[in-house]
Amino acid sequence: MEHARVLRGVAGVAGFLAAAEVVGATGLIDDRFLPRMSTILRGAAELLVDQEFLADARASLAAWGLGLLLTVAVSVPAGLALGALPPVERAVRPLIEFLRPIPSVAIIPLAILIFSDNLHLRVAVIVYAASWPIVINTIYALRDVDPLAKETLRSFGFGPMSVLLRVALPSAAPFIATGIRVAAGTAVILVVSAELLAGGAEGIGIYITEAASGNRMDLMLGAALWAGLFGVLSNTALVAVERRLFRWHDVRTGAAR
Amino acid sequence: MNVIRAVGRLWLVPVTLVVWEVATRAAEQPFFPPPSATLARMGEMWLSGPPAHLLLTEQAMDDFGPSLARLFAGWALAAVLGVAAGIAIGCSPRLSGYLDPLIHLGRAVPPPLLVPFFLALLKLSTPAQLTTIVFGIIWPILLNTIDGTRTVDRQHLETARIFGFSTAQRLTRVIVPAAMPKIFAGLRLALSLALILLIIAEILAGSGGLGYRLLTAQRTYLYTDMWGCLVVLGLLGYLLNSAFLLMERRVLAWHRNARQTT
Amino acid sequence: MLEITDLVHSYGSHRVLDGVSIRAAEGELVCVVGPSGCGKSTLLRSVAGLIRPTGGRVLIGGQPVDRIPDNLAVVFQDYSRSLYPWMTAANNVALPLRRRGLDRRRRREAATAALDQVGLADAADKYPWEMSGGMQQRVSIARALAYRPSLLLMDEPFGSVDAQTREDLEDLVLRVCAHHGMTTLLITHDIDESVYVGDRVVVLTRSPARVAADLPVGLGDSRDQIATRQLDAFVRLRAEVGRLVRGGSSTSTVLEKH
Amino acid sequence: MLEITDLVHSYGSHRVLDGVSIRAAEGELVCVVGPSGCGKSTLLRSVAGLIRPTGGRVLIGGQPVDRIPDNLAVVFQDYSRSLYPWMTAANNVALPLRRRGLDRRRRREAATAALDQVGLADAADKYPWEMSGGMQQRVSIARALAYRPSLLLMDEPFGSVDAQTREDLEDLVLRVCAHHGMTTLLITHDIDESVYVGDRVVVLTRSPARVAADLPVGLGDSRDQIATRQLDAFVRLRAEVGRLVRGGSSTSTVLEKH
Amino acid sequence: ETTSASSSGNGLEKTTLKVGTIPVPDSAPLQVAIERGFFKAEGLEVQPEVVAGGAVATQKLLGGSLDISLGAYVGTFLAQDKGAGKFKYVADSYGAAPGAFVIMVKKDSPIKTVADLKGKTIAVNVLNSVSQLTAEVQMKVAGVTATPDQFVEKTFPDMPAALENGQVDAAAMTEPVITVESKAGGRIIVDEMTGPTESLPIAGWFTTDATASKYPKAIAAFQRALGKAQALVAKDRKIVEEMLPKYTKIDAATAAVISLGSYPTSLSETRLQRVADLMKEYGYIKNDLDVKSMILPPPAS
Ligand SMILES: Nc1ncnc2c1ncn2[C@@H]1O[C@H](COP(=O)(O)OP(=O)(O)OP(=O)(O)O)[C@@H](O)[C@H]1O
Ligand SMILES: Nc1ncnc2c1ncn2[C@@H]1O[C@H](COP(=O)(O)OP(=O)(O)OP(=O)(O)O)[C@@H](O)[C@H]1O
Ligand SMILES: [Mg+2]
Ligand SMILES: [Mg+2]
Repeated sequence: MEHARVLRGVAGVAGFLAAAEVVGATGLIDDRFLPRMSTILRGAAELLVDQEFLADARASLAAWGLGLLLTVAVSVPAGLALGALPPVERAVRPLIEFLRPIPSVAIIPLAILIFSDNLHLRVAVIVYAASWPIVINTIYALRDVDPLAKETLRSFGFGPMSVLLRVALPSAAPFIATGIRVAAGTAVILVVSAELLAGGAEGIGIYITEAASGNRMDLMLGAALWAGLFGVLSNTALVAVERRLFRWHDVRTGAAR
Repeated sequence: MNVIRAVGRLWLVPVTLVVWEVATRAAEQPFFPPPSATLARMGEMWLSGPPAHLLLTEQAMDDFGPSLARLFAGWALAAVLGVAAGIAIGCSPRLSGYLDPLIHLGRAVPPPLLVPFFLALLKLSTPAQLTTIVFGIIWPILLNTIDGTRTVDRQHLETARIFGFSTAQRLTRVIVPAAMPKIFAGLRLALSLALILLIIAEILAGSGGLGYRLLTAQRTYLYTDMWGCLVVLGLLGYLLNSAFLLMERRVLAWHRNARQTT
Repeated sequence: MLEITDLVHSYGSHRVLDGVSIRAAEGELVCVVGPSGCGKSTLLRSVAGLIRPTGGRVLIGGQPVDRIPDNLAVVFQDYSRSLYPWMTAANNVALPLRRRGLDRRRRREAATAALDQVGLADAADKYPWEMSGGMQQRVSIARALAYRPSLLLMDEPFGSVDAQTREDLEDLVLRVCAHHGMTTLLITHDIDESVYVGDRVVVLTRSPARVAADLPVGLGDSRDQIATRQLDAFVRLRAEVGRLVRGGSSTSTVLEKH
Repeated sequence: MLEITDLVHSYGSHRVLDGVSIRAAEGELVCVVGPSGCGKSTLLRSVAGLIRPTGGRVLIGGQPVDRIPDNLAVVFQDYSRSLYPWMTAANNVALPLRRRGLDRRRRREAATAALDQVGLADAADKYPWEMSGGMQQRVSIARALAYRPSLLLMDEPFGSVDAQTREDLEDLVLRVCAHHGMTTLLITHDIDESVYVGDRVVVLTRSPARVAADLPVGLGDSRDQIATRQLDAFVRLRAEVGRLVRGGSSTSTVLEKH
Repeated sequence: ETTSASSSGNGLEKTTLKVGTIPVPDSAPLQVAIERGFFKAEGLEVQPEVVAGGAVATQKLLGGSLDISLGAYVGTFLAQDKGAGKFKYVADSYGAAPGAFVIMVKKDSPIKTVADLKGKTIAVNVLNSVSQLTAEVQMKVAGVTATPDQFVEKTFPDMPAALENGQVDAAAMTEPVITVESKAGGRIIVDEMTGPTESLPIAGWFTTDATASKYPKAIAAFQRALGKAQALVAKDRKIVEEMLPKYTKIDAATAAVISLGSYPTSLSETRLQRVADLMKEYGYIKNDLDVKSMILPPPAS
């Protein structure tokens, strides 16, 4: 079962790469602007032995990990508070909805003025922009908690806090986890974008800026491909964690097929 | 009564504005103009037009008209594609096996890096911008829809199977309604993201619109103009979200009532 | 019509059904009784094709069950989770009738009629979460009956209603099943009920379940809540089933399978 | 201990309780019977403080119920939704005991003992979704009993178990309630059961619910499944309650409230 | 990170400088100075950091995450004029030279002369930058007036594709993209740096007024070290060619053939004043800019 999944995944990716290569080979797209898939893959492979790129990737990875941790630490409690206290949610909603659509291209110049450390800057940008999927999913998940499950604990005399932590949070956890997975993917993008826009000493985005200076599309796209692959890996890891933690959820739903 | 409720809902806005005004006046940082200056500049830029155009200036029409059209088109497209693909993937473990890695590959690639290639691919700027928006915002819709579809109560599905519902029935009567609350969470996330992607697309495709204005403001160090753009973005976000919530209240009325605690 | 042969099922290493064989002729109503947790619901889910049993065979109309059989209706034990909360009672009942090729108006009529039969004429436009437990249970009974399946599976369908309603529903099921010739498998905990509604009563043993006894009821086709229950044969059979459920061995003619 | 006075409740414009008054002395076990959908669960939720009734008063130990009373345990009708799927049976039972200030080991002991009492000694480490309906119901009974509340509310607690288990559970509840002096309100559809376990039986009318009759049982404190059920007084009372539930009027000494 | 002066023995207020660079030929002298240890000799450690552009550089200087940065004069003058901050140039870096800044069109473009650019869309790498300013100048020389909305922003690597797809009609390019586009048959319409813009200063090293007055000795040390490298580079193009592949992704073969700008060795007020005057003339800035106040000349060595 697990084996079949991996095989299918590999088949899917291979199919995509092959299709892209074929489209490239037909000359439909000028390969000066969009290099052939094989060229990109060669670029990506070159990067694997490029010490400079590896250092850059490590730096981005560190920022990503720290940023995501902090995002979860901030946004899950925030989402719980907003979901559990509708009046508070209504009061801060204008502010939240005002802030959500402000793009990182506008946030980053702000953040540059506030954070003089490049790591802090990237972490701050991640926390700002990757929190939303977790906050929103938490609010929606809390609304979906079975009222009887909450009433049961209340009837035993547990206070709102206990009900929140012992019933609402576990019930909501699977959907919050989906929010975290969305955020993890967003965070990859944010790290790279922050590096592209704000610069810095190390990072995949920096590497891409340098590759752009030499007009090396293959390296730029190769680096982007690694960012994407990193997204796949982090997602796989998170799914594995979810599978372990939320078996109870899967067996009661259609997910366990 | 309505007034009281509105005050209760919006009190944080004036408070924030006042704090911001005081703080920016004290800091005297050119990058952080006081909100009063920003608002004045916004009025000048967009709201000093003829009354016949609701005071909107020509510039406002130029800045907002095409942008809003792109925004809605992009969001609607992403909603349709994301929900349809999400349901298909959520229903079929086999399909999800094939596509999962590709999805997560795709969503971790920064859209700004891809815009030039969309442009190269699609030649025309509007389809390229729409593609950028769709590509950037589809992920929360897709992932939430997959989650919602996969986690329909097992007994709901079994009941559908027992009574031999057709595939279409199973989708429209069981799976979609059950997944709807989660899909709506995704759509709501995507709505604000669409504004962000709109800005990115306009900056990178470089022709007109709010994003282009934001870029020029940044390039010419016109910070009040830049803040004006941000405020407009925020206001748009708030308005769009409010409209969205109104729609959600209608569609998900059953959910709210079924899940209310006493 | 329904042939269950040597059915075996284990959840992991935990054996639940240990060679259960039950037969039901066309139009027959077979009651299954047995201790809590012995495997009755598992049996029913195997017949419905919802789980693939570890061993043994289920034939419906001579066909092995490898997917969900056609023309089947099930009343689940956990009735509240089998109603769709986004639909009113009438829509919940009407939905499966699309398969019957009825137009909207006819579906609505059939649904209203079925709800009326279970005493919920007033509740047609209520949502499941606006109804009491017993009302929800009756909606799912109405849904199954309105569908007019050829095989009807019911898992403790009358557990949440009062005595009076229960009797009415028993008679309703008897009437509808007889009238449309439905083959019915009814799981119940109520021994009186099993004897009253069943053409046969199958008693399962404590887990892992085997068939302890398969008793023909033989009370004739027309039954009456008061007269039938006072028959000597009824009282004797009831006592017999009671003893069997409590784990004693059978004293009457029993078609022991194992 | 428990005083329900003129309780009125409407869902929107739909009146469900129409002036219900019930009193239970300390340690008394009051059974409530009534037709499906008449408002029994609504009554119970009002007593538990889970809904704010439209009118009337509920006093517990002289205190008005304006929030959830202390030392309360409830067995909900929809038991399967009230168990936490992410916890094993033992943990579900142990969870409320945190409020009793027991340490982890003691909680675990108490939970295991309570599960043993309901016949689930083997199932302590099973998750709710690995259990049959009746087993889940017994877990939620075990949870309520282990908590040792001073007020115990049960909404059809024995609906999903077989006859034998049901009798065992009835005796268990009688024993535990008597031993710890719990005041108990038990909603049931089984008229035999209401007379067998109750110190008093309150019969509610069809919706909107009023008290049709409030009958003292007077069968003494020690009851026996076989002996008690054969008593003349038992048989008479059972018939009386049966008639009242069916909508007839009372013939014996009834404390009519309305 | 700010080690006290006493430890270095040179009396520097700060021994570690964070310096913003852009991976373009402009910053070659800095890389040379680092590689040859000129900074170390002054007791300075220079940590280079990539910045995406001049706007980000001003932000980072103001926010304190950089001490010195490479910045194009046009952008910095604009920032100073708009009141975004007060800046000081401490060294010149790069100036125009023939063939380094050109406007190109694709092979089969109908555009033949600068005058044909009237009303056409022109890509520049940053709006309101030196590229755009000089394009406007060249158009005026050719007798046509440029309008702000005919310029769009594209990164250099995107320009060939934008030309090919017709999103822009012309593009103001630098190396190595000029070489790339030439290979594809692209035509150079005009060298942006001729006539009024001949050998126009392009970019220099700058800091904020605050930093300049806080760390005068450290800045002076930086100026001395960089000056040495600048002098070397100005004399010998080979040094740049060797350096380029080390800090950019321009390979050695390309580096050998691309057109480079000049590496001026002095920070001349009069030269910079040309930039400010052009900006005023073309409406980039409203006021006369006091260029002198924006210069911190290197100590005479
Ligand atoms: N999903 C499952 N995973 C593991 N064990 C299960 C599962 N479902 C049921 N069981 C076990 O199988 C046995 C039989 O369960 P089943 O639901 O068939 O009993 P039942 O006869 O319907 O009982 P009841 O009358 O209480 O509903 C029980 O011991 C239960 O613990
Ligand atoms: N949330 C609700 N909203 C609207 N009406 C409701 C709601 N809950 C219950 N009702 C209505 O109130 C009436 C009484 O419901 P209640 O659950 O109290 O009945 P009950 O006596 O417990 O019935 P049963 O024996 O079937 O469980 C029913 O007619 C039901 O439709
Ligand atoms: Mg069962
Ligand atoms: Mg009820």
